[in-house]
Amino acid sequence: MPGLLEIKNLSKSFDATKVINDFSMEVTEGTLCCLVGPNGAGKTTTMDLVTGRIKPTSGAILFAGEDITAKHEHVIARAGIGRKFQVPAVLKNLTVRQNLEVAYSRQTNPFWNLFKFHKAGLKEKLDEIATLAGLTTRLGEQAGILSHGETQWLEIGMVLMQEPRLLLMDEPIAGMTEGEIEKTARIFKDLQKTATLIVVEHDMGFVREIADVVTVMHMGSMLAQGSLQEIEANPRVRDVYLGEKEAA
Amino acid sequence: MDFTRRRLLTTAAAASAAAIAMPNIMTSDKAYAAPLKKGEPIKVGLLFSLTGALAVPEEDSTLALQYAFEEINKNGGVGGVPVEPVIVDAKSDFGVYSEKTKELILREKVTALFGCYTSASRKAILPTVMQRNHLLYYPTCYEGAECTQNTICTGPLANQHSQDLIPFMVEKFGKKVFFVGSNYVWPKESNKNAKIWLEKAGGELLGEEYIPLGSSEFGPVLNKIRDAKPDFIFSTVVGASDIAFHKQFKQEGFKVDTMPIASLTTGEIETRAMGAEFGAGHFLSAPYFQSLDNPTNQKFVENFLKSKYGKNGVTHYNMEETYLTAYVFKAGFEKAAAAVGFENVTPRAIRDHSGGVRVEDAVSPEGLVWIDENNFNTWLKPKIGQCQADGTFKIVKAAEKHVAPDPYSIYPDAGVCTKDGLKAPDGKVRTNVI
Amino acid sequence: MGNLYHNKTAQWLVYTAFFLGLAVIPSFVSDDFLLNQLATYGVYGMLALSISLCWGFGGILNLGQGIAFGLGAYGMAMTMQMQSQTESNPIPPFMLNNSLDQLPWFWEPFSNTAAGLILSIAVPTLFCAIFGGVMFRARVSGPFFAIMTLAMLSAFYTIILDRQPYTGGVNGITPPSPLQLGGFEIDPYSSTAYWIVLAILVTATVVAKLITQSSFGLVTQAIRDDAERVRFLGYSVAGYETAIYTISGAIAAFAGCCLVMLVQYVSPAQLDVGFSLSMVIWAAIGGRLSLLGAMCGAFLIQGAQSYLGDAFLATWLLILGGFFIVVVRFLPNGLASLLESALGLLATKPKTPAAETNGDAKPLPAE
Amino acid sequence: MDLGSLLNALILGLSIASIWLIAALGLTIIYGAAGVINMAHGEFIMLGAYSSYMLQYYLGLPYLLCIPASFVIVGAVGLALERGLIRYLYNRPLDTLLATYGVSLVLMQGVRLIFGSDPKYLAAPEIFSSNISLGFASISSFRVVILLVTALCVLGVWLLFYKTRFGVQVRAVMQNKEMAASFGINSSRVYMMTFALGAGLAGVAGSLFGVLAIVLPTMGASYVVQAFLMVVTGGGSLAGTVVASGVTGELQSIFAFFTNDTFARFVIFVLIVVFLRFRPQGLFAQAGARR
Repeated sequence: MPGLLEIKNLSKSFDATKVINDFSMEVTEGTLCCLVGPNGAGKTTTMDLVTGRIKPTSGAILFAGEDITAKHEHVIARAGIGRKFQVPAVLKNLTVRQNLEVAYSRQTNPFWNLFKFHKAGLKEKLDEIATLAGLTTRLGEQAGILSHGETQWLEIGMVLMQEPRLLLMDEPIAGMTEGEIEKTARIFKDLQKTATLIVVEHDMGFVREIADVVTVMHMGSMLAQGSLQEIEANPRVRDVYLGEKEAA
Repeated sequence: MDFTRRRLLTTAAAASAAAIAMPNIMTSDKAYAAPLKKGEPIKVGLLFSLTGALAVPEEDSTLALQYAFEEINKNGGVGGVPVEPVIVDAKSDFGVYSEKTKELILREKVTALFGCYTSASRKAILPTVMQRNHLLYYPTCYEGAECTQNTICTGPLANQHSQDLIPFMVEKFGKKVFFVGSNYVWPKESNKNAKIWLEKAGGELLGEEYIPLGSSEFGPVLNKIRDAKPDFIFSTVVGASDIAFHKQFKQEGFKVDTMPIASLTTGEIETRAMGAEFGAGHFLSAPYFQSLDNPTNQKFVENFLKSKYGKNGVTHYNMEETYLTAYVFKAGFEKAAAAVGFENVTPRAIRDHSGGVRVEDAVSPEGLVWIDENNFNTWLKPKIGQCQADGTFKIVKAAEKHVAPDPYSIYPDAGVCTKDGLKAPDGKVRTNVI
Repeated sequence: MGNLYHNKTAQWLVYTAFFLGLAVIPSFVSDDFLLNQLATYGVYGMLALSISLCWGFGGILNLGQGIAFGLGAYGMAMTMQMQSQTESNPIPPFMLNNSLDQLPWFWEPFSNTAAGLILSIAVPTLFCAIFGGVMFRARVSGPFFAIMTLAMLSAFYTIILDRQPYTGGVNGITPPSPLQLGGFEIDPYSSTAYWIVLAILVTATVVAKLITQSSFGLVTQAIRDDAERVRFLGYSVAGYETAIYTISGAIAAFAGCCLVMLVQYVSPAQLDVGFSLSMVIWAAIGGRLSLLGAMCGAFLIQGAQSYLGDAFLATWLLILGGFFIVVVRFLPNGLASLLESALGLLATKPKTPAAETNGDAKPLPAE
Repeated sequence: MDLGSLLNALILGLSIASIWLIAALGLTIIYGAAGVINMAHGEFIMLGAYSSYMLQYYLGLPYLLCIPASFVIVGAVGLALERGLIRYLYNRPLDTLLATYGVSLVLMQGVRLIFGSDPKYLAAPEIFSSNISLGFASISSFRVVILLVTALCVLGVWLLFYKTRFGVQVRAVMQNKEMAASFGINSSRVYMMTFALGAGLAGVAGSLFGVLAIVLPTMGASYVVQAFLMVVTGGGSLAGTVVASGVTGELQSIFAFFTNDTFARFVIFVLIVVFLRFRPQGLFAQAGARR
């Protein structure tokens, strides 16, 4: 059975610099895959490529067997890929409730939405997600005044409101407290029952806790892939990581 | 406002019922000017722009009219009653022209309007003036091709303006001419007339170019003129563009003595703004110049510049034409009052009695003029002046006889403008043709 | 945050009161001039409304609203002009003067009043849909889109000025008699004309208000906030932007028709850059985030221009410009936001969060 | 049509291009470096013309000295404006557009109150009122002056931005304000200086246009839309504006040669819109991050 997401020989250059270099990866449905690698390895660029924010120079991306290479962002999102950004991107001037409501994007056609004032199933879903994200008391606030952690939760909440088949989480736990990190791990594990996740993370502790599969990127290419134990035992990964740490 | 809720509802209901029953409440029979009373001043509206792009010429128009009415009031007023000008600012905005017209007619209930410098603003206010059967004095040259029963014009029409200028220039400088104008109606219509005179004089048209209104880039046009090598240029460029045109003419190396510009617009004001060095040597056709040598004009220039209205230090054709409207109004009003009685004078009555009224040599700085009995434009004598090094104009030719205004001179098929409307060749008469 | 300002019911009540107030004016005002003037303000209100919808709720600053407005106005003027042409006199006089002896093809449909009226709205709306569609697909946004609309406006202005035989050039079109509808002549100074304008204004406002409260409105507000983010939620940003730009253009086209009905005149000045910028000023001063606020801004500025303008003859533009700067600098959401803060201070205990919805406004009626 | 006329049209196109370029140069700097859409740019040009007029009329300063003096005066006005208003609006680009439109209303009406609404006369040395003839081609000497001053200004700006420490700072701030701040660059000061510089360049343009055309309170309005189009088409960079002005200037001259001026303008407006449809980022986009 082919993976839910297949990345085949993906390359991306900006001017003369190759940021992604012949990168291939496959994510099986129902797994939680962690994407790790030193800064500049091309993790976020890969996310950008998958979600259509930038177009690849060559290569193909398949989602559920369908070619989504270089499609528009909204088309890819509608196909079932949700994304949380590295720098939390919420709609700062709208209320928390409105943020979640917008993210509930079952109907995306502008003309239908002109005549829609109540969305079926919204209330239940919104209550559920708000409770999950711990934002029930903050629903009326402007998203712009939330703390960093709350903003992270709101964005995670938004992605969940989208009900995607594949979730891309770019550094979801940055700025969270210990307790929150634990909660996030719990939620991710929960989500895995219904969806597939790719999580970009630096925190190896967190990765250890959640990952089914770990993919290591370096200089725009795949360095290693496998279970956490395999990765930790891989000498090349060690070199790269240690070299990186010393340089920094 | 004090009212009970019930009353409000009933009035609202009654009003809407009335409105639905008679959507066309008003007709032109209603009198829209205040009933005149002997001893009370006659209100007239002065509708010019005092701010914005049109303020340059129109502020002078307001000043000239204020001066004229002060002079008239000092000498006994109109029909024995002083005139009270109501001055508004049209802000160079056609929407405001329209709004102010309504305000003057409907609220101030003036007896006549004096206003506008451009055809566009005139066209913006004419619907109101015509619908209210009111009266507009339009004091500037224009293209004609209009026949309404509610306007009187004292400026030269396109057919009067260039009648002498073109033959004069052809005779003096040569047959080949290039037409340059601003890109709008008046220059194009003026050029159509000019072509007729040019053909009669045996001249040859080498090219015709129109510049966007307000544009100051004359490079391409001057290049075309350089290639065409005409003997003179006939210009209907207006406003700020006109000044840029004269400046660039000289900067591009054109020589005024071999290829002068014969203009319908470049008067004393424009020359001063561009600097006399750029204006000197060019020609202008107009019914009036500040330098006209007659006692009435000398007195007019002296008194006007001395008065508080003469702050801009110059008199020019447009001001003088505006000044004349006050006297045309006086004559028309008095004639109407004699015919129907002072209290019964309406704007329309003034207009109907204005046919043939004269402003005599003793009053008119440009000399005797009178209003045509059919089309209510003005019989006048166009003159040609040449700009001197000091920015004044030297009269080089004055028409022998008065030239008749003919708004449809180049459109004989359209008909003839009569007192009651445009009489088409098939005999049908249409009112208010604009 | 139990701010009454954000209460939907309160908003609708104030809107209703405002329009009821406007509706009864003709019953006590017998001044033809005032009625006509108020109707004209209604047209300006419509324009401010359209800007508020597009800019306040969609985040699209449109400096070229004069295009839709002007095209609507020209359509109406052409319709009215053709009403006064007869069998024996089939061509508008200004065309004869420009040596046209046949009616141009694109004037033909305007001989039929119904077709003319439909075209007056349809053409500008279609233009907005196409222009907006093309621009938004190319992801032209923010200040760039503003400049593009400005360029397009200048292009229209130039071409209307240049094609004198078909458009009347700078003199524009002056239909000699008022609009005839179903055998009735609509006197521009009558309460009928006033109510027609008011009815269109009310309809436009209600439609706009409903749009802002619909799911569509929520998405456009999200786009205003961060268009990039909204794409990843699955919405076609270009589609939404085009739609709201087009709806706003259609309202402006209605305004253009109404204006010509009231003043019987159209000229390229309707497409002047300065006029389109004043629409933005009205909305900005009144409060672009509030439909009613923007409308009141138009009433306020135009009223002041009419009644204070002459008193402060020379300094009027100075005052207007200065006032505008102060509003932009200190009150970016306009005068309506003053009321919002005032009511915010009054609000005591937080109500149920359900009461809060979009950031629409509720300024007091001007009277 | 003969070749000589076409050549003349091409030479004239160069001159038109230089006029557009000098009008847009200040705007480019202000937009490119600070991201401010300055709607008052036209009024800065107008102020330049009026300062030259004032210096000449009241102090009798020779025209060629009026040009740098206008640079200083209008630059100072720009500086004051930046300190008093613009600096509070840097993160609100649409609001700067609106606020500067308010400024333009105030400046226009202010000048009208002081100097009246009638046009003023700005004299240039007699030598500029002639033309230079190169056989079949001919151009007015004043147009050559404009061309030279424009070239000088562009060169100056280029040197300043690419060869000096200040230029490095400006470009650093353009790229990333926070990063630049961490290197000790005072971005507030950089913005202030670029704004003043841009305003000063508008002043230079004004003192040239005053001689070429007319000195009026409303004179700036006709330049601002065109100048914007140059900047946007060019993508906000110096090279972009130079190329955009060059191409549109030539195009305008050639279209005007074959058709007429009004139509030439229309075609150019439409071409620019079409061009930006396919290259919304302009000719040469800024390297600065958009997000």
